Amino acid sequence: MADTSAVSHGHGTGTGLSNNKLLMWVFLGSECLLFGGLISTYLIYRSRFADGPAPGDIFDIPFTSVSSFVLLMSSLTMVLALSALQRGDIRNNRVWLLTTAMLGSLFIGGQVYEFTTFMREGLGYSTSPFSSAFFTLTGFHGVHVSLGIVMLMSLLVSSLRGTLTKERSETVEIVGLYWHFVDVVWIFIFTVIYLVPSPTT
Amino acid sequence: MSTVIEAPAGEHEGEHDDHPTDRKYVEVAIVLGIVTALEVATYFVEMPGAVLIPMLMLMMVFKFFYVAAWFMHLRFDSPMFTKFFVTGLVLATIVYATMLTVFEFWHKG
Amino acid sequence: MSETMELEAPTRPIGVYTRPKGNTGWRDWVTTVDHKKIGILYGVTAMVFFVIGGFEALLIRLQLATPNGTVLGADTYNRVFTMHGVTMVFLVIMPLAAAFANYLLPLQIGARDVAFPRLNALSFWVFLAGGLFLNMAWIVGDAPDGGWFAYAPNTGMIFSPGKGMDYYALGLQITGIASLVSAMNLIVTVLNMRAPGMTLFKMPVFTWMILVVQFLLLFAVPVITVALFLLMFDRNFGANFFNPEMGADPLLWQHLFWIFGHPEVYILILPSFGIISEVIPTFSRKPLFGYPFMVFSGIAIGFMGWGVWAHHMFVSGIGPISVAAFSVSTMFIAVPTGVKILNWLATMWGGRIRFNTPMLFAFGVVSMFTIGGLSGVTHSVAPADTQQTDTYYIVAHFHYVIFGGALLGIFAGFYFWWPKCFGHLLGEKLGKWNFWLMIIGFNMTFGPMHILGLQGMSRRINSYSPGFGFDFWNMFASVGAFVIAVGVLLFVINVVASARKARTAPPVGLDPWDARSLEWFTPNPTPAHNFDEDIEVSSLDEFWHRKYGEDENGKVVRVATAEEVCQDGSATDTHLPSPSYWPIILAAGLPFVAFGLIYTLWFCVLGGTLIFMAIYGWIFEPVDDPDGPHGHHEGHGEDESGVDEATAETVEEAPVG
Amino acid sequence: MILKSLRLERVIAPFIGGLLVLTGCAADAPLDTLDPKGPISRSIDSLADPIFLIAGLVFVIIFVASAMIWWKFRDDHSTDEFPHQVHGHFRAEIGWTIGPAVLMAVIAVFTLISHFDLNSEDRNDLVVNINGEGTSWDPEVVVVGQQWWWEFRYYFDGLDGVDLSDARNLPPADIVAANQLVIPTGSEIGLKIMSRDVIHSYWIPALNGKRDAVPGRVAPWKIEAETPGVYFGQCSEFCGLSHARMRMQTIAMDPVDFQVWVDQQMQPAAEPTDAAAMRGEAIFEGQCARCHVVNGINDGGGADLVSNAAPNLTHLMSRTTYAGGIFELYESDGSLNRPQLEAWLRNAPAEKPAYAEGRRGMPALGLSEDQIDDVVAYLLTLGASPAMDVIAATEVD
Ligand code: HEA
Ligand code: HEA
Ligand code: HEC
Ligand code: CUA
Ligand SMILES: [Cu+2]
Repeated sequence: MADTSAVSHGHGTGTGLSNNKLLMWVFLGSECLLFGGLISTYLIYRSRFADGPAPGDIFDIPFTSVSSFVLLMSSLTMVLALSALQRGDIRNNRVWLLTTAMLGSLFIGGQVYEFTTFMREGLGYSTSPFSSAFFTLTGFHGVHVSLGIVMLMSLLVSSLRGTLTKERSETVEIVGLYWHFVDVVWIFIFTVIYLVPSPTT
Repeated sequence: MSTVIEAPAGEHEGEHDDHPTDRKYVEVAIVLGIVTALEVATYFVEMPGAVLIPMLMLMMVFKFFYVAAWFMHLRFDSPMFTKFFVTGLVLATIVYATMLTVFEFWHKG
Repeated sequence: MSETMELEAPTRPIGVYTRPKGNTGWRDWVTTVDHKKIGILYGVTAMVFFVIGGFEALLIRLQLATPNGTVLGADTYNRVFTMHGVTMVFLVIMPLAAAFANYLLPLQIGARDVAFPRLNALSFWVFLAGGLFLNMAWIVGDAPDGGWFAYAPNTGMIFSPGKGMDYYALGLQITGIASLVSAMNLIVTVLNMRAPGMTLFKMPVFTWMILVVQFLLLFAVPVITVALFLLMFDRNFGANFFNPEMGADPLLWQHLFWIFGHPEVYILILPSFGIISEVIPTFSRKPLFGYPFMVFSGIAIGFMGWGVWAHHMFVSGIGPISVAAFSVSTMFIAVPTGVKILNWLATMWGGRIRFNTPMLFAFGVVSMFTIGGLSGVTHSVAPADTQQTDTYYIVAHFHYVIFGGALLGIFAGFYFWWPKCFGHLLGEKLGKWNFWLMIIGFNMTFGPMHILGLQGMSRRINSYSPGFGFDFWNMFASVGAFVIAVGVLLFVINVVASARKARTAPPVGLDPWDARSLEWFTPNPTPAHNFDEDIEVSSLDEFWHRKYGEDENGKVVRVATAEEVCQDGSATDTHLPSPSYWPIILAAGLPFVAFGLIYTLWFCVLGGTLIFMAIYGWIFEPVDDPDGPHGHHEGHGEDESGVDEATAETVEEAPVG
Repeated sequence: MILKSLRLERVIAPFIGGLLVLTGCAADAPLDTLDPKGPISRSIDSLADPIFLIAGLVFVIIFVASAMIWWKFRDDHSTDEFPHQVHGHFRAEIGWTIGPAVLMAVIAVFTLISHFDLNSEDRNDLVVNINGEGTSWDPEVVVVGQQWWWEFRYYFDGLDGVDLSDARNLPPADIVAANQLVIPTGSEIGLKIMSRDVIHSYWIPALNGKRDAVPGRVAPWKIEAETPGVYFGQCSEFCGLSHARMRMQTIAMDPVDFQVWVDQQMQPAAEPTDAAAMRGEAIFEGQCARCHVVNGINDGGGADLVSNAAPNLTHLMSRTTYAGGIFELYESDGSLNRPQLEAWLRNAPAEKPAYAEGRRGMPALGLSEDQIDDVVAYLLTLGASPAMDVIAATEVD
């Protein structure tokens, strides 16, 4: 989305840093406040479950642990994809990009499953402040992951068309930053929302 | 804000040389996996909150920064990136922690 | 759609992939990525919104001129003051600051353009889309009526069942995207695009203040984004964030809004502080007193602005300890702001001041903002504020800081940089009338509001009864509002008249004010490519220092004329970023998505398609128009490190925020 | 030329004028914030006054400096030499950083002292006679805001056992009044402020600052009046359509009068005897009782409204204003302000904007003129009229 393919590795910029990468980091700084707001909202409302189920009643820790693990490992594959491209190893780059996208999709699949299970157990979006906050927070995260998957797939298409070359590994790096950030947010969410004991009815 | 912007130009040219190897990445991932396993393990072990929560927080913060340092390359990339990210992070933490404090502890009366 | 694109892209770009070439007429304005044109677009649009917001203000004043006013019904009145506040804050002051930032910031750091010219265009069009969308609410007859800070649960579905608050939530969401994108863009620009030799502490104070503002935006906008999302989910998808019946706490909204809202007021004021920090030294013929302190106090204000939000909630019931903490933290904001005021005074002190119109306005800021700041300090005293809050005393405070601080500063900027943008001066005589009418009208309008407020007049009331002692000063204030209107009208007349006069008069020359900073190295008006060649910066106020030196007694002597120092704008081989259709198309998609969320999801499909198209078009767009003229890559800027044909055509992919 | 004559002093004239008026404006401004009528508001005032003064001093300093700059340092074209180029002065900077900081620190100290004092509770029990028995009452009143009027609930057994968690479903109270809070003079009265719908703000400037009524929360607050009188207030948090017409009064009575008032309010409504009033009662039961409570006729139950409550009318006639404290119930001679009351019953939303169709505010009930006369006759039986001096004091004109 940025114009500055020219300055791809930042030679000649004031800081010696690439504009695009700087842009992504600036953006991630901003995202901290976005997720911070959603997480705080959740924390304020976690014990306000009205007549509906409480978080402690319905969270399925083993299941979420697995999907958290999946997302964590997708960070590994992401970084491997980048490292492959930096070596000029286009084939492995594609493999790892695809794997990352698949792991991401698996995570999203898990989330869809979790959401439908919760719905079946009586936790609708409108059930309580807790339910609204929970679905909104994890939903926002899910949307971020999904956007990441779209970006990964675009990279893959680009690679298949032969335009994702070693010289352009920065693009992968930037998508990677985004991906890792989304992962890091989940590390936070997983601990604070799931593992810290939640109120029960 | 001033702290964020001080990186002298062109100092980090060498960044590409000391990128970790894939092997290192896998090791990092294994460590992360183990810590995650430990985190999950707390779920199955009875523990008073006063022990559990600090422990969980510690592990979370560790994972958080471990990913940022290795996978997001903050370890060897320009410190300016770290500064941006950490500024956002610290600001968010302080501001929202204050808000939560106001909500949880100080709202009486 | 995307399918075909992906297949075509690797071959030579054809059709939509070439970048628009038109350099004339409206097409040029629609597709431009030139920061100067975008700045002007921002300025013109914001001034149109200013007239709308001002018209709303006049309606308010008409209604309140007499007790039991009948000009507006209660319902209309509530819509009018809500839209007045929203318009003035989000569609006038913020974009006016963006206008100056866009036009001047690249010039002041000696750059060819901003770091991401297309993103820059996107910011403007998204802002315009948001502004039009918000005002569309008038046309469908359902303007928001919950006040500009939209306290829940009054703005929820039960108490605001109309569509008005949906327009509010979604409209501000859209303008928020604009602010965020432009904040990221300008931060990268300042960090990466400065002229050689320009260290951070050689940057003009205006650039500094804009930089601080971009950081505030960067971190504050996501907070209101969250708040607006929650509100929207409550209203449209049955969420329970602000519904007390389900156990939600309405104070959550207040916290989120004001965590954004207080940094926001510094977002409004700091650009103006930056402007007058350029104007005052120029017209006092002295360097800015205490430059590093001016910079640090600006940064300090930016930081401290994060720790005081709950002073808007002293009576909300957040508990005595919180109130105490926020009361004290608020007080200390007076310190860095005071440093600024006193440094401006010290700059003027001992100067040889030319009171041209820009200087008059800057002088007005120093004195009028002080009044507003001091009433702010009286609010920060929490016990006293329990009597003041939600009265006209608050209305007086914030109009003094916003009108007397932000807006007057922006007018100073207009008069100061008009020749830079348009090649001719605004008329001095009309300018002075403009100034005096505005400042008198302003004091007539808002001065008495201190009295009204302390006499107990609540804000946001569409009528008051006789017998409360409100009658006289309300009438007085209403008359004042029309004096302001005449003042603003004179400005408009001045713009038209001086443009007409400029057609026959000789050009303004290179350096009409004997100015100090980098933007004056270029001819007036600034040529499309900005600088002919890079400027080696060796000191703060580089332009001035090239014109003047010191003799052995330390006296200032002229060493060069402006003609000798300035560039003549004749470079023809510079390579400029090509225009693009995609920013406006992408922006156009957003209101449709918003309409979709309000009315029928089909609009979302339409809007989504536009956005999707635009993003793909954007990504596949070649960096240059391959058919266009190619300069060699000189100077520095985004076009610097040789773009070869292959890179230019490849997919430029970076995550979309 | 006119510009020459527009000097600075003309610009600041409004302020000087304003200050002059400020000092003398109390007489005709019932909401004046600088005219305290009780110890609480007085302590706010005595904190605020010096701060206004300090602010005024800083203002004067800055303006004198500005004026000197304006006259002394303007370019008189006498020379084209540059003035001395001063870049800054470190000690001056430190000075004007520390100076204001110290000043603010001093203000902060006084602010904090006053603030915590204002948020402390210093209530003494009062002895009230309830049903002939002396009862010790911790004087606290529950204040409930709703669109667009206030309710006041007195629980003489104290609030300890009273469940205030749901503002829409409060336990029955000993006295339920609307729009006019009646308190005894000379005692600190605690308030528990809450809301049944959106956020409102309870504010009697002469007695204390304001405090928001936030749905789902109970905000403690307090007021105290020194002398008997009628003190005016205005809802001061924007609460929708008729926010402007959501006013209130506090009527302070000396303890003896207060006891009389309590005795009267504790009585349920008496059955009417006059024929018109009896017809009126029938209409009331048919039309009005679905929202309004008249103790002795219909008790409790929720109103058919979003807020679940309409004013309790048992002692309507004991008030001097109604409908959010905006209409006067009596003429200055003490007779009923009949045209206004009839207009209200004819078409309330025309008198005071409301979303009646959205079940917020009182609807137009389509009563015939005869029915209205009957209802008024009935309403006239509800409660004893207030003292003449209270009626007189309610008139603001
Ligand atoms: C441009 C915007 C702007 C600016 C710069 C400010 C600046 C300040 N504001 Fe203001 N404020 C608003 C815009 C702004 N405000 C708006 C829009 C609202 C209302 C929102 C709404 O409710 O709709 C508001 C409301 C508001 C409130 C809430 C009032 C209420 O609703 O109850 C408070 C309370 O503390 C406050 C305080 C301050 C303070 C202490 C400053 C300080 O930054 C001022 C500092 C400046 C000075 C003090 C003057 C110069 C200093 C000196 C000359 C040095 C010496 C001085 C001393 C030692 C005292 N403001
Ligand atoms: C941000 C900047 C800003 C600016 C510049 C202004 C400018 C003005 N404001 Fe503003 N105002 C706010 C921000 C601003 N306001 C905010 C945030 C609120 C709070 C809203 C809320 O409570 O939610 C508010 C509330 C507010 C109120 C309180 C309403 C209430 O509480 O009930 C009043 C009352 O007098 C008022 C008056 C004015 C006036 C007279 C001007 C004047 O200075 C305007 C001058 C401009 C003009 C007069 C335009 C000139 C027009 C022409 C020359 C052409 C004329 C055109 C035609 C006739 C078609 N404003
Ligand atoms: C649907 C509900 C509803 C019905 C039915 C209704 N009212 Fe009301 N009434 C209200 C509400 C709500 C108010 C408060 C309005 C306000 O102040 O904004 C009110 C206020 C009043 C007041 C002023 C009370 C005060 O102290 O402020 C009177 C008197 C009154 N109503 C009389 C009547 C009579 C008589 C009838 C029947 C003929 C009636 N009302 C029917 C809802 C209702
Ligand atoms: Cu109730 Cu305003
Ligand atoms: Cu503020």
